Amino acid sequence: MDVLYFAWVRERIGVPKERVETSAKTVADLVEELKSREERYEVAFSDLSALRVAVDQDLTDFDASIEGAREVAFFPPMTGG
Amino acid sequence: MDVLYFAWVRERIGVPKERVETSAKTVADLVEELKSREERYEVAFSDLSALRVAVDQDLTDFDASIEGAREVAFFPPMTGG
Amino acid sequence: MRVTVQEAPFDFGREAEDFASGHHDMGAVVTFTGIVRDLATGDLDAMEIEHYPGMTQKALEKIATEALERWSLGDVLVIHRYGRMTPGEKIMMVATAAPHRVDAFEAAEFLMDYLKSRAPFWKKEHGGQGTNWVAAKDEDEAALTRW
Amino acid sequence: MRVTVQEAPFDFGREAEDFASGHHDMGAVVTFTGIVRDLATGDLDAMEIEHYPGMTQKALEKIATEALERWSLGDVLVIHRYGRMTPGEKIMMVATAAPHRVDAFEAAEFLMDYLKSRAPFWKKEHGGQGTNWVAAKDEDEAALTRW
Repeated sequence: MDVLYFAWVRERIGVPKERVETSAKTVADLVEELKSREERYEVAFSDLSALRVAVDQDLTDFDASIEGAREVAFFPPMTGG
Repeated sequence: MDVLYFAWVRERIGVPKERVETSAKTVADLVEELKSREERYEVAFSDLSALRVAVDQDLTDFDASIEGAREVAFFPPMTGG
Repeated sequence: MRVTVQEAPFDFGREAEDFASGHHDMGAVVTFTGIVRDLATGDLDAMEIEHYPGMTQKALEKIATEALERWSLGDVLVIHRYGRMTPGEKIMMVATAAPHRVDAFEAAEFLMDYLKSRAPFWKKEHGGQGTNWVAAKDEDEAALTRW
Repeated sequence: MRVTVQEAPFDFGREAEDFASGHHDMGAVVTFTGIVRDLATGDLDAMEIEHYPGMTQKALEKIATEALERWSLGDVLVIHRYGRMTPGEKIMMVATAAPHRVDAFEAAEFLMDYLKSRAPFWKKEHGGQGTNWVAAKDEDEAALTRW
């Protein structure tokens, strides 16, 4: 699936988007998998309360299933308007 | 003093403005005096809860003093905006 | 602060643009525009607005000044027309500029609530069924208790 | 209903005028405009707005549709920019048209509250002190509980 990063999450991870092969079943599982890979992920995901997630472009939470998902995006709380 | 009428009060009294010589001390006294003059005043002032009053162009109530006032205006509740 | 009472139409787009431009320290601008609405029967020929010339400007300035005192605002604009208008014509507008959106919204609502019930205007409908003075609504009077 | 996401500036006065015109059954039009506000230190060079292209339009349409369902509205407009803007530039606007003012005001506030915290935009300030991602405010999240 595609994993996207926005704002300071993008800056900490270092890329706006990457292809990730995973067997994770939930967003939280995916986060754990990414954190175990490299330190930059561990830094970016160190405080999940400061992060928001969208699965297939719908806002959801870290318990959400990602089975069959095409796109998961991580970003800080939004500041529109 | 000048007594002014607006909207349907003006239509019932028949004039927008008139000069009134009075020794009335309050708005309520003035209303009683006008009502005793002619039926059109009695009709226009029959329900004071449907009327508003301004003394010298400031909204006030029927207990207000009119001593020294230059201008008293009677009108229905306002419908601006 | 600008308060204008006039018979002539005003250019809402231009007024809104001018009001919202040129502030570098205001993050939020709210406008409200009141428009002559046709009757449910669709036969309103005109809305006639009577006012109290000596009092109107003063009453509106008092309301605008109170808004400036109660909220953190950079600017306030009030334009209100009187005379005869047809459905679709703009009757009046208010605009508020503030650093933050909550102040801009609340002040605009305050201005509208007070303008409705405390500014000396009276509306008369001219339609197929003759003429009718628009009655004040209890809910408009009740709205003032919020402030 | 119209929802537009664009990088280019928009003409607020023209959009407001077009939106408020041509309705004969809507008595109330409310607009809100968000403007790039300079920093207290007066040295904001630019505000950069990042967004999530695939999601933004859908998220805004969802919010606008909910407003149309929850209030008695005739029309809704949302325009939101992304990219780089300087102090005084307009970032976005919403507009609501309704038969009555309370619906127009509430729906505009609802749109703004949701846009602030639920539309995928992120603001970054570029100034004399370097760059800074604007933090979401607790009060903006709390504002959603009103609806």
